[in-house]
Amino acid sequence: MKITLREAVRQTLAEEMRRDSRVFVLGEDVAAYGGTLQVTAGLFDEFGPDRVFDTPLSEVVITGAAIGSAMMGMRPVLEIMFADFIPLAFDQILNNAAKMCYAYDGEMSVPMVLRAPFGGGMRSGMHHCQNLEAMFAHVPGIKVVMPTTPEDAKGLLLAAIRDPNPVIYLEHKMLYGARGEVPDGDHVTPIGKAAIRREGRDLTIVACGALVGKALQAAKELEKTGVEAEVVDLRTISPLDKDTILDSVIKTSRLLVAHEACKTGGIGAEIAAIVAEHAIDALDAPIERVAAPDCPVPFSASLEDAFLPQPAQIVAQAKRMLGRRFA
Amino acid sequence: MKITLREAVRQTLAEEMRRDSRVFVLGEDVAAYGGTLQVTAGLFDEFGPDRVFDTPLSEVVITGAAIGSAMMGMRPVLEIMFADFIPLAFDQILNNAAKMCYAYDGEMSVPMVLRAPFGGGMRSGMHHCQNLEAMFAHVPGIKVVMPTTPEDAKGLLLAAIRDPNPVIYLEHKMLYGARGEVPDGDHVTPIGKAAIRREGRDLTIVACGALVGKALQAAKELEKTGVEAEVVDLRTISPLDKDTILDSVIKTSRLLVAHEACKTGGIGAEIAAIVAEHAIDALDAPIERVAAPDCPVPFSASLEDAFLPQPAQIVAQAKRMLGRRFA
Amino acid sequence: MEHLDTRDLLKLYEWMLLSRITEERMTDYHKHTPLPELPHAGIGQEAIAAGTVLDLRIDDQILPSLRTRGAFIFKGISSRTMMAGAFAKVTGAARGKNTSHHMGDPKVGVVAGSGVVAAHLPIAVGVALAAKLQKKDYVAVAYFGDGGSNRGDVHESMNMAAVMKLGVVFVCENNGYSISTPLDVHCAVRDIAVRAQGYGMPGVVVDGNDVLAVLAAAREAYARARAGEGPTLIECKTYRWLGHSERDPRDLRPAEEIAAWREKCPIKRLRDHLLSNGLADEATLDDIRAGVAAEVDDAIVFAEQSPLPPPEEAALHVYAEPRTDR
Amino acid sequence: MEHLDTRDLLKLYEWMLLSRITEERMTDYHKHTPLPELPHAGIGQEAIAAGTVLDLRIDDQILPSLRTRGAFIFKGISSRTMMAGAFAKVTGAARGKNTSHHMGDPKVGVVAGSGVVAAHLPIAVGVALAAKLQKKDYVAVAYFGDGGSNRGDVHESMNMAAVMKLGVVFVCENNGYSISTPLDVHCAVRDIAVRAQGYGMPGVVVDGNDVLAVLAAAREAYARARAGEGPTLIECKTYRWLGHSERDPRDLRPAEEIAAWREKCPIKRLRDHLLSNGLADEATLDDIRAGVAAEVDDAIVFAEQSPLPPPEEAALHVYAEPRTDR
Ligand SMILES: Cc1ncc(C[n+]2csc(CCOP(=O)(O)OP(=O)(O)O)c2C)c(N)n1
Ligand SMILES: Cc1ncc(C[n+]2csc(CCOP(=O)(O)OP(=O)(O)O)c2C)c(N)n1
Ligand SMILES: [Mg+2]
Ligand SMILES: [Mg+2]
Repeated sequence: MKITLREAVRQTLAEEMRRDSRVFVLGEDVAAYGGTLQVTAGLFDEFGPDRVFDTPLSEVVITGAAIGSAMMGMRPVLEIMFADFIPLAFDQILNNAAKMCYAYDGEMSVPMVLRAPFGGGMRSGMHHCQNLEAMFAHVPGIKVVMPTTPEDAKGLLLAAIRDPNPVIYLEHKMLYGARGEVPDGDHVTPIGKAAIRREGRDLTIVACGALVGKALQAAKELEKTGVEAEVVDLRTISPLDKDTILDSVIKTSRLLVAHEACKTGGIGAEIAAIVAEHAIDALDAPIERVAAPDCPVPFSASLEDAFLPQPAQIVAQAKRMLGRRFA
Repeated sequence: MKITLREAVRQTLAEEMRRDSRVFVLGEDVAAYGGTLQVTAGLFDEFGPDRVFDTPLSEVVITGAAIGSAMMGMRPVLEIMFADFIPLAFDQILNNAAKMCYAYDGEMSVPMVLRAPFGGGMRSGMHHCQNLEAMFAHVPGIKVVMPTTPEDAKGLLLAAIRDPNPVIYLEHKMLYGARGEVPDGDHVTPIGKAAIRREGRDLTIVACGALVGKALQAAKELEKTGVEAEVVDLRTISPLDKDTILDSVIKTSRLLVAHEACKTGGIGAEIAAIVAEHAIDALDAPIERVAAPDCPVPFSASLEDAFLPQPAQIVAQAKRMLGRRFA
Repeated sequence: MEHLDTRDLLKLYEWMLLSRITEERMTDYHKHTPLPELPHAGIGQEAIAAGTVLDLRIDDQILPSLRTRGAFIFKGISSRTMMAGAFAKVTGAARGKNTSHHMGDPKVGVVAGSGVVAAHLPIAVGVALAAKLQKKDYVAVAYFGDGGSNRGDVHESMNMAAVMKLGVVFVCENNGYSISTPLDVHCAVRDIAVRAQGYGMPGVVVDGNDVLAVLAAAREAYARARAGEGPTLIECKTYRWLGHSERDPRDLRPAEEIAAWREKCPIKRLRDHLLSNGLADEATLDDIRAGVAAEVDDAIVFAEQSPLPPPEEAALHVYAEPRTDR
Repeated sequence: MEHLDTRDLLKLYEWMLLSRITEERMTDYHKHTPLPELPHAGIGQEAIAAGTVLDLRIDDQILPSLRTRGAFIFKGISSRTMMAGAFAKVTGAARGKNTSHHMGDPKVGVVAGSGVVAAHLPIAVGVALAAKLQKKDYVAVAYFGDGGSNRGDVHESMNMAAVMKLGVVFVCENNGYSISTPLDVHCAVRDIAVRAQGYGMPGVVVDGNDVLAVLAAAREAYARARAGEGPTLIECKTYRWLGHSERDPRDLRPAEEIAAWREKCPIKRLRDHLLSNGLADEATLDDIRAGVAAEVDDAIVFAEQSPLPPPEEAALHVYAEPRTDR
């Protein structure tokens, strides 16, 4: 049976809470209300106020509380209402969560999960739409995942909760309604493994979040002109799956990275750098990035649609790259 | 007369405060105490408590106070005691300072400067040594500069104070004692312009902060083996000076980026990506990065020295790159 | 209260109605044609914005919260601009780049807010700091909710404003809920105002549905602020009639509680006061309502007819160009 | 005070001396051979750590500040480890990766701190939350300074601990200065403890140089915390004798102020108490001092002789490996 990504997150939380009594859910309005985007709906009814509870509107302390309780053996799953608010707790993440293991030379760990919806497309304005994953990827000591299918939403959430390290688990708002089959039982998607969503020989498109679907649309479009694009869904932003990326690029000789974050300093830069270091000889074209412009997310639909990277840009960019064919 | 970088910052602040009555200095212990690293020493005596004052230990509100007062026509120069504490105010920077101009469609600006010492080498432990510039460079709406000479310390500080946009001005702690001539008068170093510190034809080393000096040392070492390295000092981290970087790489055909921040997601990634996009055909070797490992900054000297990127690594990496000579 | 003539009272009445009708029309509109800007109506809370804005000068700066819709309009943002903003049209806030919820306008003393709850309080401190450094006496009025009061920014802002004696007036719109979370779940005290003692500034509790009580407290706070005596925290007890937003999946508040508070309508209360004291007759008040309704109708037509912003403007004005005038 | 026998008093005396002599030796040492870890001595403030740690169990967790050197040792970190940490040796904190200032040790209930002032308070809330969820009664004791009290983290932590009735004991070491900034420049109230009212928790002011007063307040707070009645804020008035750190460019504090506080030495005070009440004789106390001095001497030799960490360990243990046991 196909379920939505939102539902996959919800069901997986419930399953893991049943399995492991140390797992609990905290955040603003996550209990009886079920979360602003209804991802935790129903958990309170099943697990009660000791396992699912509302916190004050205090991003710093709720993040610290997740860290501290994780250090004492609990398995907190914290919801930050929108990823745009994670920067409020950035010190806790960067200077506490990420550094604890090292600060104890491995004698301590922080097995927490910070879940947050993110991304544009809902016309919610510059403070509720950002793609901040690249900042988190520059923080050693944490992991960052970004499921794009209900199956991976489950698999990565299980992996994240069971990981002894702090994991930021990012849910793109426009993917909550995405439907797909979800395997029963202990289905774990390993952190650090990308997925090839479509095989192709002419060009590799590495994408994440909302851009995976757009890349697949673009690939379909390109197919009409005889171009076979391979689409790699990162799934994990940190640590990056270098092997899958490099293998694909070595096969196709062309790399286009697509993400919704603004271009400068986005995760596309790191991917380009990895390829330029390890597989430059394999390349037959410049490495290109399709990303949002270096700009806040505008509110109005006409502007937001212009701002968000679209399949047509991927198609056009891919064609330019293949037009060069200088191999 | 040669003065230190610390002294250059101090003198420039004084000069600009004399010239522009809107400029004022705020921060923790910046007044009579002169700042923890003594960068503002003496300003309080000259300008008094209305122009130089101590704040509570409250990084969020002091950053907000700089933003708000800048919006009302003042020219705040805020000291954050160590750059490691900027993440406390990251929401203010990312969601307020950086977005204000856009939020008013250009009808408002935030002419503030946030100064902070940063960087390793002083054995001060994981919370007082970080290089976080790449995170700031991923924030559209702010600028980020990093002087490495007393001359640029003056030039970039004048440019930063006079810029209508928020500028993060980063001072590497190990460079405070660096000496050099500083031009008198209105010496402005334009934001967004890198400097070629050494010309060379064999390889381009793009560096920033403490790595500029280390790159120059490495270049001297390389010279002994007949290798002429060109050393580019970024000076501005955001916006990057693409032209200078590309011109140099097109000339030398090899790029090595050196920075003290950890490798993954550092500014080196963006530089590599720019070159892989715009000058890949010019390259005769993979793009390499010499950077800190993905790890917090360790405390003990033996570990910190191993952690910090050193000239020898640049030399070794450069030799490997030139060994390939497959042009 | 001194210096409060009937004209002022009628203005307050008109303002509150304008806020009310604006939000009623927005939420109604949203039910059939979803607005790009999700309404978060402050219906029931209008007295707070009205009572705090009345005494403000054009150079005073307000920093409203999501819920303080009225404050924008009272301070001088036109109904047309506000409505066009909610419709995300080019004639709205920042040519469609920003929501009307968080818009700013330097011409009328409205400082753009943040979608991050209470993150505008530090900015308010900076505004008041500028006034102090410029030796001027404009004030900064910052609105926030009971939920927002638990953010660290609030603490840092109150402390710094108090110790530096800055002219910030902190207006807490305590409507008893932070989305679905009741006050007693997010905070162990009943009165946010008691926190003022911890900063060494006055903290007062007023009936937030009594516009005259709000006005009186604001007047005192502004006098203090302008005299360089520092900030004040005014806590206004109130209630929102509608859900947190028009996308609220459920309203967990007791129906009787909602009903009881609807009885305490601040507009009806002022109307009764005006009528029973013979300060206005029904006809005058009905005329005012008709005028306000016409203004809102006009704003909606204006918003509907305005174009969307041209897509090519999306990435403009991220950075300010160097200017010589400032 | 009940349950306080002479043995406990002598332990307090020994502890305070141990802290004092450790820091004296560190600062002296630093004068001729700079230590990698810049000393930030808490000399003069020893009664706070001693009085608050005495009643703690091994499973209770402390979260010390930079200034609370004694607390680490009293809770169970050996003098050797502490000193080797200050020397940045492999036998110190985290094999030289961390400073001794901020080290943690799960075996003795010390939680690693942050170089970011007061950023450990949210962690303390999490520790106490875990206790509550685990239905255990261990407590979390978080130390912070008057300067740190103005950080937003403190506000959020106190509010959440209070409303959730978590067993956090907040110990404010109010020494009147935040580096060079006096209390009245960074805060408009004299007693940080008044802020407790704003969170609905008890806030008490004690003489931080009277170890018995500190102990009494801590005992009450721990009883509350263990009983599930929630947090307490204990403000200890004290003073640091030395500069903020051994790299202080200048000490702006009045010489008479420093001199007056040196008179209020907490160790001398307990010594006088012991002697005048006939609870110990000079010889016993001198023996204790000699024992402590020997312990510190040994720690220094140990630290000096320990090797630096092997460079190849620099990037180890950034991430934890999956474990099956937790
Ligand atoms: C920092 C932050 N956290 C969470 C949110 C989501 N959010 C928006 S309004 C709100 C509740 C605010 O409650 P309150 O401050 O009482 O204001 P009210 O809505 O009642 O007027 C929340 C949690 C946000 N915008 N910013
Ligand atoms: C967030 C943050 N800001 C600034 C500093 C630098 N700093 C270290 S200690 C200190 C003063 C702390 O004063 P207080 O809290 O009173 O503690 P005390 O040193 O007096 O014990 C400052 C400003 C820091 N470490 N963290
Ligand atoms: Mg509320
Ligand atoms: Mg202090």
